[in-house]
Amino acid sequence: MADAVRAGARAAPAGRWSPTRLLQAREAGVFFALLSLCLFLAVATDGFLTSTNLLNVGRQVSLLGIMAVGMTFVLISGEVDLSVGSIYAFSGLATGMLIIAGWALGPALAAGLLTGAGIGFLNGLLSTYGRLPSLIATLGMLSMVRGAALLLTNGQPVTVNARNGADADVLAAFSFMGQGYVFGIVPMQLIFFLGIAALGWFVLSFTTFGFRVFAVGGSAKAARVSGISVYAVKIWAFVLMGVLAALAGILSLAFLPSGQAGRTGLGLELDVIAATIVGGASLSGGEGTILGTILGVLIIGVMRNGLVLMGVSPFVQELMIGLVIIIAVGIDKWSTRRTA
Amino acid sequence: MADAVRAGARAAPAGRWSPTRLLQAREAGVFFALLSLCLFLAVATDGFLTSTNLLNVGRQVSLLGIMAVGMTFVLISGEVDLSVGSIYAFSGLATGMLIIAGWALGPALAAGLLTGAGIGFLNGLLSTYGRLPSLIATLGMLSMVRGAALLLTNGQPVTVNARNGADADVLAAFSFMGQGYVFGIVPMQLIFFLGIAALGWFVLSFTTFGFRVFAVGGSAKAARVSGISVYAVKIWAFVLMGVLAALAGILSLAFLPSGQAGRTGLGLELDVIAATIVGGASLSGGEGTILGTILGVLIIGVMRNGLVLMGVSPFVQELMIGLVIIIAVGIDKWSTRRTA
Amino acid sequence: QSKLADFPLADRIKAKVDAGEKLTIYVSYHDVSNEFAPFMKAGVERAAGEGNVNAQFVGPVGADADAQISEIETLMGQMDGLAISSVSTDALAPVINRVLEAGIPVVTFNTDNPDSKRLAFAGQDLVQSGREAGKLMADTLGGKGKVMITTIDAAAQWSIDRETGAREALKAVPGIEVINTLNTGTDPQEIYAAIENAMLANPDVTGVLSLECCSTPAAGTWVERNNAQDRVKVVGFDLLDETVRLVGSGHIQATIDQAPEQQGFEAVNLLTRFVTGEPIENVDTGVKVYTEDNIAEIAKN
Amino acid sequence: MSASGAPPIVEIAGVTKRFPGVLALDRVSVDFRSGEIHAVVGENGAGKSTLMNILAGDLLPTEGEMRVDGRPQAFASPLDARAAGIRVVYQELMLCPTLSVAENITMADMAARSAASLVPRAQMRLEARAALSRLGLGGLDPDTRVSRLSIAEMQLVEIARTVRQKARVLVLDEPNSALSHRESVRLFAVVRQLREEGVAVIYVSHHLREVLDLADRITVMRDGRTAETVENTNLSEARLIRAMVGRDLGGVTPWALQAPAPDKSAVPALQAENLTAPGLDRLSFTLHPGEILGIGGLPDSGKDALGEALFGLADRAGQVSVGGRALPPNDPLAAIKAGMAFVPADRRGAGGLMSMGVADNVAVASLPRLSIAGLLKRGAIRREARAQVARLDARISHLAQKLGTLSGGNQQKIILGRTLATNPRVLVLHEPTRGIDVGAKAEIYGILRGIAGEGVGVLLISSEVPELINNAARVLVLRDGRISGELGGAGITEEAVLSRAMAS
Ligand SMILES: Nc1ncnc2c1ncn2[C@@H]1O[C@H](COP(=O)(O)OP(=O)(O)OP(=O)(O)O)[C@@H](O)[C@H]1O
Ligand SMILES: Nc1ncnc2c1ncn2[C@@H]1O[C@H](COP(=O)(O)OP(=O)(O)OP(=O)(O)O)[C@@H](O)[C@H]1O
Ligand SMILES: [Mg+2]
Ligand SMILES: [Mg+2]
Repeated sequence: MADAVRAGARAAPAGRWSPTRLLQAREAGVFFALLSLCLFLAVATDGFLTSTNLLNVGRQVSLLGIMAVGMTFVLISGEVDLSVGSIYAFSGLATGMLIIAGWALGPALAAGLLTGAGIGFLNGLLSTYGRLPSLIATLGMLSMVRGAALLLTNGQPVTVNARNGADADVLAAFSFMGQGYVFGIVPMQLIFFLGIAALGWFVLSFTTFGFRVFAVGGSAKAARVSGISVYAVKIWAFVLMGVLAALAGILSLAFLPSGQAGRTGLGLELDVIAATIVGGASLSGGEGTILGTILGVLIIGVMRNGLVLMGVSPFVQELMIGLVIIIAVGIDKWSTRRTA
Repeated sequence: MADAVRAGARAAPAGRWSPTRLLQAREAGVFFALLSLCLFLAVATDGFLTSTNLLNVGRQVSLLGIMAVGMTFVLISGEVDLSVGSIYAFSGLATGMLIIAGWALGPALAAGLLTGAGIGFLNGLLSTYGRLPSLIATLGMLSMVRGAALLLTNGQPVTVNARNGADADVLAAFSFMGQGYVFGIVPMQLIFFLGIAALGWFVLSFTTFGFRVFAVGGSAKAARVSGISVYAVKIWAFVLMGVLAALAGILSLAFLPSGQAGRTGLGLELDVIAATIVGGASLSGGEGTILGTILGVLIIGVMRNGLVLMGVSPFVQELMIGLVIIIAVGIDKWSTRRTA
Repeated sequence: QSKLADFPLADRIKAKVDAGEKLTIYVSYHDVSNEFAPFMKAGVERAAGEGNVNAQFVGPVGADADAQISEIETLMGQMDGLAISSVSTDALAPVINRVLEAGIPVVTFNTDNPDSKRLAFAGQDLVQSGREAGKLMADTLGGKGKVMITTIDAAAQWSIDRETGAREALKAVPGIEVINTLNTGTDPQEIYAAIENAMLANPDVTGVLSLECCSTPAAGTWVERNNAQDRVKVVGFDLLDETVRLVGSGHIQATIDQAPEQQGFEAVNLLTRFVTGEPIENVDTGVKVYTEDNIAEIAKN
Repeated sequence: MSASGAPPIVEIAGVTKRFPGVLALDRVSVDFRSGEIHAVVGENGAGKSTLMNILAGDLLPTEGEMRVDGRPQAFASPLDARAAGIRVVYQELMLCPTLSVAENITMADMAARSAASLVPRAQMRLEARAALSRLGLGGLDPDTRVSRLSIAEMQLVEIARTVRQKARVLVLDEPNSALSHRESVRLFAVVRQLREEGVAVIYVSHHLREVLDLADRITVMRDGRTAETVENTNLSEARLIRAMVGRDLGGVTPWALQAPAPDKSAVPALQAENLTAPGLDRLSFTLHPGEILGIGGLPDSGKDALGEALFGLADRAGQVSVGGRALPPNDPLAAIKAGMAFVPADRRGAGGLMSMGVADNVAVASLPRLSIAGLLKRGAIRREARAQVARLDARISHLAQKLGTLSGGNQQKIILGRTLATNPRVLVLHEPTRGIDVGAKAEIYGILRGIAGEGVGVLLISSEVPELINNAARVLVLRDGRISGELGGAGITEEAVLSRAMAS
């Protein structure tokens, strides 16, 4: 009985809420999961705690992370975007083709990001003024954009190298974006990820736009009667998502330096959504933080890396990945008392 | 008061519980979309309106349809199941291996369906008492079950034929389930689909369980106050989904007597969810009908078939599929006036 | 031809070799979840036994370039040798070169990566095997007919290579027309449905040339179920159970084996020989053709 | 100070609103003037909220026109209405549950700022505090997540949010349906002050006594029409009721003075021993068969936690037994099986199945009785629904009408019908007549007395003291989660209840 009372009391502080707070109950769980995972790997393997390996992990999660930041905005606004894998492919390949066609880096990048923004805008229009469930709208776009990418490249792999006609300097700069290292050790991709995460965190936590995203996702009706133009906010979230998906796709091509419309970013959408939701965002909107998303992304990256280091058979890896996702979110849920 | 009673009386016919009504506004739109699609193909191609082709389409959509019926229950109950593609693979292959191992048909089928039920039950537990968002729970299961299937088969294709040790009579019966024709023309798979759709329609519209599924999805809290065990209902919906996914997987193996854990049913979940939502079910629960789902399944099947018949290039097909999904749902949305 | 003498072998590996310690060789296959992985793996283990090394069979579940790269990056520290079959030539070449620069010997198998500086390749010349398939198709059709090429993954490197070869060979035969390549997707149902629809759409197709394991039996099954053996000929790849049966029953005219077990074996074998100082060069695992006449050799045991 | 001379800000001219199967408004004409408090009263379903929603730009009229400052205007969206200076406190709260109190209160400002600007959190809190303390809610932490507030707190936040905005026309649609007397009094002070500032206040309410001492003019709506608009000078409650309902309602004699003495020897219908839950502290009481036991107290007294704890929706410790059978905690199903039925206070959340039809909502709690072998008895369900609809005089267009499209009061009636349909032996009611019109109230009270007469134990949890006085044979007053007083018979008076409710 005293237990129940205390429960009530304990609920109060949790009630205080602000998106800027660094660690919320929600994230604490995920953070704990990540921590225990790392500790375990630190002892279980010798390769894990090396700076090289950690920076590798950093690089390997960067593209997923960049997209997850965008997905955080979309999910908080109460929508979902399944087309990110296709945008990733289309924009990346488009940019690559432009560079091969001899364009300068600036214009090529701009064009690539614009395609992402455009597709995102379309996603937004369909999910707001078009009054389609964003799941359907973006599912449709998923296959439309994939088809467009296949048509654009005629199904052929796109490889950005001098042999295919890319200008040497442009190529150098482009490759640096994807393969370069700062101070010789920190991968450029990671820099991009951290930069965008920081930016996303700032926008979401401190700007009026960020506030509106939360408001719109929490209750579109309430936001509407307060004079927030719900549709505009959601459309912007989709555009942001589109641009970030495009950026990730471009970086991927800059890293590889080759992609193929039939394969690049296939099924990526589920990874991105998983990472974001593991990080505490909710499909029903109004919930989520960038920090949580970063943690979610790291959990997935660290786990993949760890399983490989431990020499777990690929099939068992597949099994473990699912298990860890469930446990990661579970820890958070099960550590907090049920509030019916 | 007399007024109210008259209202009730006047309402009596309309008062019949809506989901049983044959065509609702929601479905009318989808039905119209399907109709126009068929009419278009009837004139645009000569192959389409042949009984062989139509029965082909019927067969090709059957497995998708069987799973979509299950997904309708899950979505109406307010949850979602991403693990269906993996269940489809696991249960199908498991059954195949048992038959190869010389089991009789009955036990093998029972065992296969049980694995589906078991996985569904786990999905249900995690999404209710486990308090995980079903999206995460079933996403985790998606990769766990896929991994389990790979381990079970050790990545080898499973081929059900006499040479691998299947008993001749068992094999004959098993093959008939997947390849047989009734009256020499109607594919068994189609029979299964229609049978299950009819059953699903009956359960959803006329039984207390169906009623509870709608109630739970409409508002879990209100359902609880009304003495419905929300968790029990949701768990049952997942179990049903699991069994139907298993059945589809088994029929698939019976149809082409060989499957492979690495590719069977890969990515199927999105098709199933798409078909169901095109049919009018909503991710937020409380909405959906079997008839709508059937229409959704047919739209997707007819379109795939039609695009090939028209000799559209595979890339353009990809593009068209997305377009048609959007338009199919759009027609319905845009035809109804917005109610602020 | 590559020799250890010309290769800057990493000190830690050299030390191991001198100390006569067991080397750890990683074999990265482009999709460990496809039907050949088990055969390759078997070959790898056989070679590991004979060569007295630890061989780890790794790779992505589902062909995924990023995953394959990440895995290699992660394992670089602990690999004494790498045998790799690339998801995508262009995407993997840079990593392969990085591994080589780290003083770790790298060979390719099954799917070559000519753009990289790999030491040698063990497997089938895919373009060549494509040509063979093309020729077989042309012969079975008696030099004239309408051919549809099918593949479960038009995007895959091996598929692109084989298609190149096949089209080349078929173009050489004036009487033969090749229509759109059919990309069937990878799920067995999808594959069959795609072929079923395509055959309805193109009733005048007389030859189906499948580029891989899995649309081959599907095509054969379609022929069998539609009693089309007289008007449609099928040529394909590999020796899955159903393929073997359908060749036997005359619904598939010819299939090309690529000896996956041997490819796996050679992959490791090349590396073990290389570190012991033996010069190595490409090993062609050959193109063995099976028809109704010799399919019996594949005895089920 | 009546402002009947002032020019109208908003004129409604012959406005009609049709919903599928319903004529919600029928050629309504009325005008609202600067500096007046204009009350709108009428039975449930008379069309009040629909009219307000049209003013707010949420609904478009089917016919007729609306004039603002004499100029015809059609509001396509709430944004237009805002632009015209119209602000609304909705009957169904319009708060964002995932945001904090401060963020909800200042949301409109956030809509006005540039998207790139920074959120002034400190200032937000200050303004929120100011707005809250104006309604005597200074104690509420502005960082509290709204989803954790009580219904009353939510309603106050909603009011605070709207009232602080510079409005020319302020619409209050049943703003105090969940408020305690004290809170309401503060609200009225604020409303009067706004009138002095020249705001046109439109006040929708079922509390006629309030209306009479607050309003300058009163518009009575009936079946979607404006029955009349009158100056509020020497009007009587009875006079208003006649205009609303079309007949007189005899005054009710307090139940306590006529209730038969309950049979205390019989097995208690409901018994609580040391019931402890968030907000409740070792509560013990007994409800006898056939007794109507009232529970009173201030919002934070714990009375609002009682219902959910008894019914098993909230964690609890201690004993709860129905008909002598102990109930397991956290198990509403067991409570229902034991014969307990519960009407929660929060209509939208835990109340009804908004997306399902009226008949389904009436039947949902009685499925076992309305089915055989798992098959629904549709005929029986319709009959049951029609019976409850008639018994409670709910205004619906047909039995399949979605609950969400009923008027607030009618939704409440259907939820009541759902619980009555279960033929309970214990009925736990939390604010059962919230938003219900006078006529229907009288009938519902009649029904409660009726089933009490049949031996059902009724637990009436209410913040409306008159409701307790009129209907309870015995009243327990709560304070700080404990029983601070028990009243019976003639001892149940406004003063007695309040004095025991207030901290001493
Ligand atoms: N059988 C049960 N036993 C215990 N608690 C239950 C049961 N069924 C539902 N609940 C509780 O009732 C509440 C509503 O259930 P649930 O969370 O499934 O509804 P929901 O609509 O999914 O809510 P949300 O949409 O916020 O996820 C939850 O807090 C849940 O914990
Ligand atoms: N969206 C809708 N669809 C169909 N009918 C509706 C809809 N909204 C309201 N109605 C009907 O319009 C009528 C008037 O409803 P309204 O909410 O204006 O009543 P009200 O006067 O506010 O009643 P209350 O005092 O209970 O709030 C009711 O019969 C209601 O059922
Ligand atoms: Mg839930
Ligand atoms: Mg109202």
